[in-house]
Amino acid sequence: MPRPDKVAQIPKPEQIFFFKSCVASNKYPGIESCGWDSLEILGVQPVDSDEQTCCGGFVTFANVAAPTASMPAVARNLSLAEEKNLDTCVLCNGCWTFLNEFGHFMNHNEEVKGSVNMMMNMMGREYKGTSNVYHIAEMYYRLKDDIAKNVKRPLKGVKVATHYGCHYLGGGKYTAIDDAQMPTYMEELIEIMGGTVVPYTANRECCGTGFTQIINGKDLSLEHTQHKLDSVKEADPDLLIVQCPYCHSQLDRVQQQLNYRQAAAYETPVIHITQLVGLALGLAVPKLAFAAHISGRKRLEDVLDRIGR
Amino acid sequence: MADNYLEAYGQETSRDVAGRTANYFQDLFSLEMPLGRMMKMMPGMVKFAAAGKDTREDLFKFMPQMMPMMKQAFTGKKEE
Amino acid sequence: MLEQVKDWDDDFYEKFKPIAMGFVNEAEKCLQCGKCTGQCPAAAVTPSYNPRKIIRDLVNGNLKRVFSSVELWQCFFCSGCYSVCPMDINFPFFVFMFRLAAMNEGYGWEDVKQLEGYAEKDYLKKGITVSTFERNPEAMETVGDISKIRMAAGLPPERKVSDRGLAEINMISDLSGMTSFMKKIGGVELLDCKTCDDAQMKRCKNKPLPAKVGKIKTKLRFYNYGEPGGKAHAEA
Amino acid sequence: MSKKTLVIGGGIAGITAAQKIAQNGGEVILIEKEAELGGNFAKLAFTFPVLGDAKALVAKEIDSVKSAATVEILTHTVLQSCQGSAGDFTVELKTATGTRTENVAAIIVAAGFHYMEPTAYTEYSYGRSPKVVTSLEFEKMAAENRLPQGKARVAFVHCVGSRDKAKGYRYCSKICCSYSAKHAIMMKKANPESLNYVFYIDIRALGKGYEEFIRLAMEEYNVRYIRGRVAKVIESEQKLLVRAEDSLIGNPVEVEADLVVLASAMEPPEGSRELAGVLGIATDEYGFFQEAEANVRPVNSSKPGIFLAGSCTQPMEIAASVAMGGLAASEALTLIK
Repeated sequence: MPRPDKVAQIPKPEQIFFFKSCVASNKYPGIESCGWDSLEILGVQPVDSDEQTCCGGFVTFANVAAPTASMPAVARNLSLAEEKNLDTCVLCNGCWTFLNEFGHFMNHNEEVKGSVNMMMNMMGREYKGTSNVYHIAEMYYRLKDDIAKNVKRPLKGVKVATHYGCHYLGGGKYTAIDDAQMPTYMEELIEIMGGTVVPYTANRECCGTGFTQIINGKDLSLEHTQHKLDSVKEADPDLLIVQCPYCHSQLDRVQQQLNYRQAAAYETPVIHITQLVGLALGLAVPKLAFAAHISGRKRLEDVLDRIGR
Repeated sequence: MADNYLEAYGQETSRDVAGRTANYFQDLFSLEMPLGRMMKMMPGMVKFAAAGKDTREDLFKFMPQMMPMMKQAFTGKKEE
Repeated sequence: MLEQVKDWDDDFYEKFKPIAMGFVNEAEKCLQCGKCTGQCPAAAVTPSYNPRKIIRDLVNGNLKRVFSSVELWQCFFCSGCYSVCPMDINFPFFVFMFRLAAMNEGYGWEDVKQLEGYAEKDYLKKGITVSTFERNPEAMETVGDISKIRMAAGLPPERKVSDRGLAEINMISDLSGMTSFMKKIGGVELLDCKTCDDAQMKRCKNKPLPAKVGKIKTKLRFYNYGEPGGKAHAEA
Repeated sequence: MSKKTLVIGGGIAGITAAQKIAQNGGEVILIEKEAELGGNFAKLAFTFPVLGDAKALVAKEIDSVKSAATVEILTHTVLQSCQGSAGDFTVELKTATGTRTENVAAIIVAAGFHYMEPTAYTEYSYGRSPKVVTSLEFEKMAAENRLPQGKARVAFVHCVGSRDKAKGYRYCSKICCSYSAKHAIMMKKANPESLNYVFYIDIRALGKGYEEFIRLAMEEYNVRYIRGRVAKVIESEQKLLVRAEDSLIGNPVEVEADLVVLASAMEPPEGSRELAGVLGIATDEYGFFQEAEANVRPVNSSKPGIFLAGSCTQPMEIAASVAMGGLAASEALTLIK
C-alpha cells in the first residue's frame, strides 16, 4: 500500500527539472515525449537543460567509474536543477536511485561534499543538495486526481500487468512512496485510467538486466528474464507496464531474442508508465512512438484500435 | 563456492591482500591533495580550459581558490 | 580444502569501514539468516552465487576468496537483498566496493573491459551512456531509424548534450582518475552484428551466444574462481 | 492501612499470583481488561513441550482463583491512576460500571504480552493472501478444524518480527521455536498426509524437554527443518511459493505451500508505556517493564511496592510465567504482613 506520508511530501510544483534518461532518449523516445507532454497536461511545466548528461549510474555500476568519479557527476546534474531552483523529475529507476543515494551520501558527508564542490567550483558550479529527486511515477501518483480529470482515452477493457523495477522499490526501501514488497500505486493509477489490472506470479521478480549482466552474463540474464516472461505470458496481459526504461528495454528486446533462439512465442507489448499515461491523456499516436517497440507490435496496434487512435 | 583460489594466490595470506586493499581504498577516497595527484589533474584542467571561452573564464575564476592547494601540494604542508 | 584461520585478516572489516566513508556498513550485524540469498535473482540462476557467504567471508576476513571469486561478478544489483534484509545491510554497495578491490588485485578485468567502451565512446563522447546503436540485427530491422521516430514524436532527431556539458564530464573524469583508469584497462569490442559473417549469424540465431567474445576466454568464467594468474595480469 | 494487593492482568501469571496470595491469607483485587480471565494462554489449543490441553489446564486455574474467597475479580477493568508508596497505594480503577478507588499495599503487574501483527511483512504476503496466517490464527484454525486437508504442504516461518532490526524487534521471542514445532506436530496429527516445513535460523529450545520436543517433531512427525529465513512468499494460482535459502546447503529453495504460518514476535502488551507512566515505573527500550535488577530481583520494578510477573517483562513460556507469578506473590506478601 502507498505510504501517505511519503506521497504528501511530494510537492505539486509549477515547474520541474526534467531529467532525461539515456535508454528513453535513444531506444524508446516515446517515454521522453510522453513524459514531457503528460506533465504539461497535468499542470507541471517541465524544464529542460541541454547540459544534463547521463546520471553516470551505468558506468559506476559497471565499475569503470569509482564513486569518486560518479559523485561529482551526480552533483553536476543536480546542480543544474539547483541553479533553476527546481526539483528534479526522472524517468528511470536507475537515475532515481543513483541521484538519490549519492546525493544523500554527499548531503550527509560534509567532507566529501567539500571536495566534490571543489571540482564543481572549477566549472563555476556549486552543489548545495537542495533539489529533491522524484520519479515520474511518483509524480503521477501525486497528480492522480488531475489524471482522472484529464482522461481522454479511457483504457476500457485493456488488460494491464505491472512491473515496478528493483531500483525504485528495493533501493528505495525507506524513501519510495510504496512498500518495497507489495506495491500497489501503479495498479491504482491503471484503475483510475480505466484499465484492468492482471496479476501474475513473478510480478516482483527482477527483469533480469542486472545492470551489466545482460552484457557480461547474458545467459544468466536471459534465463532470469525468461522466467519472468513465462509468468507474464500465462497471465496474458494486453500491456506490460514498467516504470524503468532499462527494464523496458530488457523485457521488450529479450522477448525477440528468446523467440529466435528457442523458437518461443513471446508477444507481450511492454510500455512505460509515461506512455500509458500519455495514451490515456489522449496524446497523438506518433507522440507515443510505439514504432520503437519491438515485441507485440501487432497487439499494441489492436489495443490502439480498441481504445481509439 | 569453488575453492581453487589458493592456487591463484599461492603463499599469500588474506592479511597481505587486506593490506593492499586498505591502501588502495585509502588512496581512492583520500581527500588529501598530494603533488602526484595534482599533477595528474593538470591535463584535465588544461583540456577544460581549451574547450571554450566560458569554460576558460570559469576555471580562471577558480584559480585564487586553487593557489593555497597548489602550495600545499608542493610543500607538503597544510597552511593555516 | 582445509582453511587456515590464521591466514585470515580478522580486523579488515573494521579498518575498511571508515575508509569506505560509510558506503559499506552493518556487515557485522549479519545474522546469516539467508533471506538475501532466498530472494536473489542471481542465486536463482547461478548455484554458487551466495551473498550471505560473501558477507561471512568479509567478516571473517577471508578476503582471498571474496576478491578472487567469479561469484562477485554475478550480482544483478537488484537491491532485493537490501529490501528484505532484517539488519538493513546494503549488500549491493559491498559488491560494488569489492569489485573495485578485486580489480586492484587483478581479477574481473575481463568483465570491466567489455563495459569500458560505454564509458569511453558514449558517456564521455556524447554524454549519454546508451547510444542508438543496435547490436542486434533483428531489432534494427524491426525498429528502423530511431531519429525518424523521434521526429515524429516531436523531439529533435538526436538528443544532444551541449559542448559545455561534455567538457565538464570529461574534466570530472580526468580529475577523478577515471580516464587514466580507463586507459589502463583498455577495452574490447563487443560482438557487432553488422560485421559478423554468415556462420556466426547462424550460430547466434540457433545457439545461445557465448558470454564473451573477442580476446576473452569464456571457459574460465563460470563457477570457477577467477583466472589463475590474475594478479600477473594486473601487474602487466 | 490496607492489606489488599492489586493484580493487574488476568493471564496465567496474574492468576497464579492472586491464588498464592489468597492461599497465604491475603486479599486480592484481580483486574482484567478483557471479558474473561486466561489471557493468551486461553487462546491456545495445546501446551508445549508436554502436549497438554491448554483450555482445560487454564480453566482449572481460573476456577481455583474464582473459588478463592479473598480474591475479588473485576473484568473489563483498567487502572486509571496510582498514588502513594509501598504499603499504601491509592489506586483508581475504571470498571465496567464506573470508577472506584481502592487502597492497596502492593501492586503486581502481570500485563502479559501481545502477538505482533506482521502487517509490515508484506514480503510474506501477510494481509493479502488468506493462506498466510499468524501462529495465533493457526491455533484458532486448529481449534475449528479448518486446517488444510489432503496432501497439503505447510510452511512454518520463524523469527517474524523477532531478531529483525528493520521491521520488528532485535530480541529473540524465545518460544517461537518450540511453538512452531508444536504447530507442526498439531498439523501432522490433524492431517497425517500433510508435509510440514519449518524455516529456522537457529533453534532456541532451552529448558527441560524442549530439545527433545524439537527432535520429536523431526524424528517422529517427519517435520522438515530448513535452515534459512523465508525471503518471500509469492502468490501463485492455487499455491503459495515460499522462497528461502537452505543455508546449510547454500542453495535457494522454493516450497509450494498451501498454508504459511508466521511465528510472529511477542511484543510488549498494548499500552505498556502508558501503564508504566500511570504506575511510575520504568520500561526498557521496547516497552517491556524494566526489572530493578535482572539477575537477583527479577520481579521488582523500579518502584518499591510494585512487582512484575510474567511476559510483560520479557518473552517467556507458561512455566516461567507461573514461577514468576509465585515469586511476585511472595514479594507482595512481605508488604501485607
